[in-house]
Amino acid sequence: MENKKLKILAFVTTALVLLSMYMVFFSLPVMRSGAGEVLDSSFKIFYFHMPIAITAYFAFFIVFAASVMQLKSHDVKWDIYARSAAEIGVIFALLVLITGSIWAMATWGWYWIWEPRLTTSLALFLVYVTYLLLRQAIEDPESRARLASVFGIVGFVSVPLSFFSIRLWRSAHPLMFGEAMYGSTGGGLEGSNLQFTLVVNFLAFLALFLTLFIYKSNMEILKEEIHVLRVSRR
Amino acid sequence: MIRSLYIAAKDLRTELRTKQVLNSMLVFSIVVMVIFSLSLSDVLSDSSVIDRLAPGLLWIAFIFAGMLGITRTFASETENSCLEGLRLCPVDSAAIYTGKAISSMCLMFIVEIVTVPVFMVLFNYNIPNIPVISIVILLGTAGFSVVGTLLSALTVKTRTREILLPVLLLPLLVPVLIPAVMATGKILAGEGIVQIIMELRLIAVYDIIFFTLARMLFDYTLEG
Amino acid sequence: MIRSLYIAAKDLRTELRTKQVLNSMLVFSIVVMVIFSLSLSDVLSDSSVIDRLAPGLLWIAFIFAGMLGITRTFASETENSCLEGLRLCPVDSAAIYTGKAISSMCLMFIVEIVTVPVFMVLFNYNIPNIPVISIVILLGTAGFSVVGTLLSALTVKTRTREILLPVLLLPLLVPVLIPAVMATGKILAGEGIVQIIMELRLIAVYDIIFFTLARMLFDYTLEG
Amino acid sequence: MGSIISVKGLNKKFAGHVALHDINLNIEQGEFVIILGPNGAGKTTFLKILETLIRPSSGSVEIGGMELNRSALQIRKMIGAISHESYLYSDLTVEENLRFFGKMYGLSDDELIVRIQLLLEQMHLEYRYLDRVSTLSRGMKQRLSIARSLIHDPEIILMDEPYTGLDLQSACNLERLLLESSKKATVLMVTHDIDRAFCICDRIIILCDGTISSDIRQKDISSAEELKNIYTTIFDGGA
Amino acid sequence: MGSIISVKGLNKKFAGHVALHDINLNIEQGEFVIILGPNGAGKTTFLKILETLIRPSSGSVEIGGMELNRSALQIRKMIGAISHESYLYSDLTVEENLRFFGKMYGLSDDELIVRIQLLLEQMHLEYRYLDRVSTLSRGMKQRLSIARSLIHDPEIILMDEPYTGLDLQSACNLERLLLESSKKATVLMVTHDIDRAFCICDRIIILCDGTISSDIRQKDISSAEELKNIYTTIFDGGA
Ligand code: HEM
Ligand SMILES: Nc1ncnc2c1ncn2[C@@H]1O[C@H](COP(=O)(O)OP(=O)(O)OP(=O)(O)O)[C@@H](O)[C@H]1O
Ligand SMILES: Nc1ncnc2c1ncn2[C@@H]1O[C@H](COP(=O)(O)OP(=O)(O)OP(=O)(O)O)[C@@H](O)[C@H]1O
Ligand SMILES: [Mg+2]
Ligand SMILES: [Mg+2]
Repeated sequence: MENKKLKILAFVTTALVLLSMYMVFFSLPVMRSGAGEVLDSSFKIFYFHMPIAITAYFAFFIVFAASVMQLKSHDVKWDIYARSAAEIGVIFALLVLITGSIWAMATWGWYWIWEPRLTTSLALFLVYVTYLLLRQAIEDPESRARLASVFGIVGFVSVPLSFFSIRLWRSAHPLMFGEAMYGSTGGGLEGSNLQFTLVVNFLAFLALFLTLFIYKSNMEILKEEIHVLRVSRR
Repeated sequence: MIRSLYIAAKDLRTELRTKQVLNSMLVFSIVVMVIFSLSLSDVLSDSSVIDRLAPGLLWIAFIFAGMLGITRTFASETENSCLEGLRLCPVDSAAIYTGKAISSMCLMFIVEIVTVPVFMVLFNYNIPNIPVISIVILLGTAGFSVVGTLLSALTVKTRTREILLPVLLLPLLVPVLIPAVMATGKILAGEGIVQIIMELRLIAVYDIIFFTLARMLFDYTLEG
Repeated sequence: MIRSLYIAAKDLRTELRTKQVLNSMLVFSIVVMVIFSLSLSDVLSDSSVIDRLAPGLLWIAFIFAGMLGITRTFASETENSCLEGLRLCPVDSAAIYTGKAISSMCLMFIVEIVTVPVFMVLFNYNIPNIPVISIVILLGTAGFSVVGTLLSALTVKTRTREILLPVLLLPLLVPVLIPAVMATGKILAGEGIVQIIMELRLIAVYDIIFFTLARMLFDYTLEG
Repeated sequence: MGSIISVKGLNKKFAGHVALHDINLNIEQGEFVIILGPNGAGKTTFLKILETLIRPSSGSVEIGGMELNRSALQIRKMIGAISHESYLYSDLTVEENLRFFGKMYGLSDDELIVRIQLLLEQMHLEYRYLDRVSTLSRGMKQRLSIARSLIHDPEIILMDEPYTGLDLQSACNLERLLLESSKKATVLMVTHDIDRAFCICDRIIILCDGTISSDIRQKDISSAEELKNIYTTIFDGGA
Repeated sequence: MGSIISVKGLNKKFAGHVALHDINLNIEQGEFVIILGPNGAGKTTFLKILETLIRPSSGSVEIGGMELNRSALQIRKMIGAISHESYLYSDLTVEENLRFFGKMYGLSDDELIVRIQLLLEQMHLEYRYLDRVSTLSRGMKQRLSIARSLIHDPEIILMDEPYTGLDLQSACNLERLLLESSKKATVLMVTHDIDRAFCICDRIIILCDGTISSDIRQKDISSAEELKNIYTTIFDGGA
């Protein structure tokens, strides 16, 4: 039963990802900037960039929530969720950096500049890389779960920081939605087709994350069971 | 509360007797500045650039010196498993946390009080607005100690703690560091407290959030 | 000699089993770059300045990451007084020294191999002459390990070793650091091996002198 | 139920091992209990659980009628403990160590002066009280550690191999001290020294492979020799 | 002079204290010597000097006919030592610890396999040989530490309170092992356990306040009780 649901989820994910690819590469109309000039096709990467970023935030939120639960209940289950979400989240965060860098190369001519949004996003990525480092450094599973949870809760602080960085400081990184402290507002996406594409991409990456997450945590649960079996046989 | 003061007093007393940590921190903050100036000597001859580098350098010196200090916060408790001994006592872990945070903060302040004048001499700088910059430094340092103490306890039982602590600490400090450097830059450029109110607020919020979180979570770091 | 290889092998094996130190060093070297760039972000937007800052930043990242590694070199021996246990064995202390220097050097090389590409991306750099820069890095790193290992042993018995080591180490490294940064700067500016021969010679001489001295002096550092 | 310590269905698993398995035990106020058992039996683990330093994997422990997890602070106040580690700050002097721990237990300055004076005398450390702990010999550290554990005059004394490193005279001192305190305090002591143990205790618990394999009153056996025989037959049977 | 250890006019001062004062001693090859003495007598300091870990303040020490300072490496090869510290790497497994120290003593791989196998069996640690040292109990660590000290089959065995933490059975094992090795090796053991000591030694040295206050052959006294009496009279006289 469980298995069947999983298969359905995997199938839906594949379909959504394919659909999103199709929409981004073949069915999007030409983008125009506020001034009306045609934007470079590199803008298409936006449809991956932002959903992936938001999904990474979501993954880190799961780490946070699972960490809180772990400390409350001392149940391994939550530890497994936390570490699965963290590992996938780190990959997504890396993808944000990569897509961003590719885009940056196309529009700014550099892979990287040192400005708040990029720096805070890199810091975010590093926080969760160090989260994994911390886990690796602790041998005893019980204290690993406990200490990692503390860090998982504390580390979440860098998520809002990364999100709000373009809204707090004057930044080279563009703002599309919402309003910045220093006045300027994002242009938003004009046209329902563009917005729809973005929504489909969001769903696709969210589904992708969920699928990966469920597979990963199932695998970790199995590992845990094997470990228990091996120990009890000794 | 009284016990956390007592813990802080014990640490500071041990420290002030030998002044080892303090001296090392002082020397280190200066050494860091010198190493930087050397590595970046190519640029430092350029006085327009140096103005813009200065706030960053100052904070880097603080952070690295502080990192040395914070490594010691719990290291002194690991010999003979003293931390376990402390946990045997009927002391609320939040009190232990607060005590440790206070003692590390005090050490850092002392270091900063000495470093700033040295910095002014080394880089021919004149800090225009001492009270305001003190507020920035105070808030920034508080943030540093608050996070540092928690992480110090978090890593104290791992075998590679000397290594793990700086690695975990620095990325988490980014939220304090960015506004602190910005605010310092503005002050050095002659702006007043009104212009940096946003940064100050950010750091203060971070300090408070972290202090509350850390006091709550600290108990879990000591267990087992 | 064979025993020093065995000591190095033990360290590297313990290390490669968990890769803790290695990973931490790697992440740290990147974290250091981030912290620096963040503090200096005001200047880094200026592309003429960035070119002149880059070699310094690269070496600073190496040095701080290396410092983490070198702290571990003897720290792993202090638990349960293992260093004393090692001294019980009929092993020439020069062999212990060489073994430790080798293992720390290996770790640093691995870190550098990963850091350099990251650095190239983050600072939009293109290193024109990989073999020559490798020589510079190799010699510089050797100097670092040679001095670092000696100081690591010197400080291992002091109670504040995590603190004392960096403080002592950095100033002693200045003679390697200056030519290394200069040479790196020249290479990044497109010059060839001929232009940096003087710097290379300086570093090499320093390496040799220090290695010889350290092997001779090492015995004294271990004594009870 | 007047039991001061009451343990029900206690289990402790470490990553690889079961260290304690289904321990049930009641200890009455004022008892002097010796815990014997071979290396790795789980004695230290058991004491550390009572000391609230290790969290049990399952089972319930009540001390002085309070649940271990819920009232850790009150329980800690009741307990004085010696462990394999000395819990001393090597950079503080003998006197500063005692003073610090005394403060942590909430003693006032006046009380402290009296207690420190008394304990230093009892442990024959007066003449070293200004020396830093790092310059003491092993036995002296152990004596100081004992003084540390008794600084707040605890109701429950948990001692893990307290004789370690003590010379003949200090061992006798310790015994005298424990016998005296056991008039009002409850004492649990882990040791491998059956002769010493037999003379001072009321009750002997033998742990083996994480379970209690026997629980004997001292008055039911005639001599240390008999206890030794009981002990060895258990383990020869088991091995 | 057939003495394997010969100490003349040995003094050791620490910052504040005289730890050893004018020690003169000859120990013959194959002797089994017990060193007794109260806490702080200087026993550990004396052994550490023989182990080349502490440099004496003055006086000369020859081991196997070699001057201590000049031939440290050869002397270290002859010595196997147990101290208050375990000298074990907590992050390596039991087997890796032994292998590493074996290598340090220059043993070949083949020799190592045989020695490790043998020592693990003798110390009853075979079943834990893949576990990391940090997961062992205190007594197990002590057993491993003993195995470590014997890995190279040393000619001189220096043991500082080796019974620490050992259970009854392991203590007997250790005694058996030492008696066996003492057929060819010279053993110096510091302990506070007079009963145990008396049964196995040839000679008893009592240290007090850094000087040798008596040096007795075992065959000159009749029982452990007599030895205890001698010991206590010395210190009651002194105190
Ligand atoms: C490595 C470099 C980059 C990183 C790390 C990065 C990071 C992020 C992150 C984390 C978000 C999601 C948070 C949010 O929506 O506020 C985001 C959104 C976005 N990124 Fe980037 N980015 C990078 C480069 C770029 C470049 C070069 C561009 C375009 C020139 C760009 C355009 C956008 C846009 C338009 C959004 C949506 C903003 C909004 O929510 O209003 N990014 N980026
Ligand atoms: N941190 C740990 N991780 C894994 N196993 C552990 C840990 N601590 C103890 N153990 C195991 O639990 C068991 C019980 O250990 P414990 O220290 O309680 O023994 P003990 O009875 O005190 O022995 P000893 O007389 O040697 O001190 C042992 O098998 C030990 O190896
Ligand atoms: N590093 C040191 N600095 C100062 N004094 C020391 C140092 N080490 C030992 N001492 C002193 O030297 C004397 C002898 O110490 P030692 O450790 O040799 O005693 P011991 O006979 O081994 O005692 P124990 O039975 O307690 O182990 C003691 O008074 C001790 O305080
Ligand atoms: Mg034990
Ligand atoms: Mg001793």
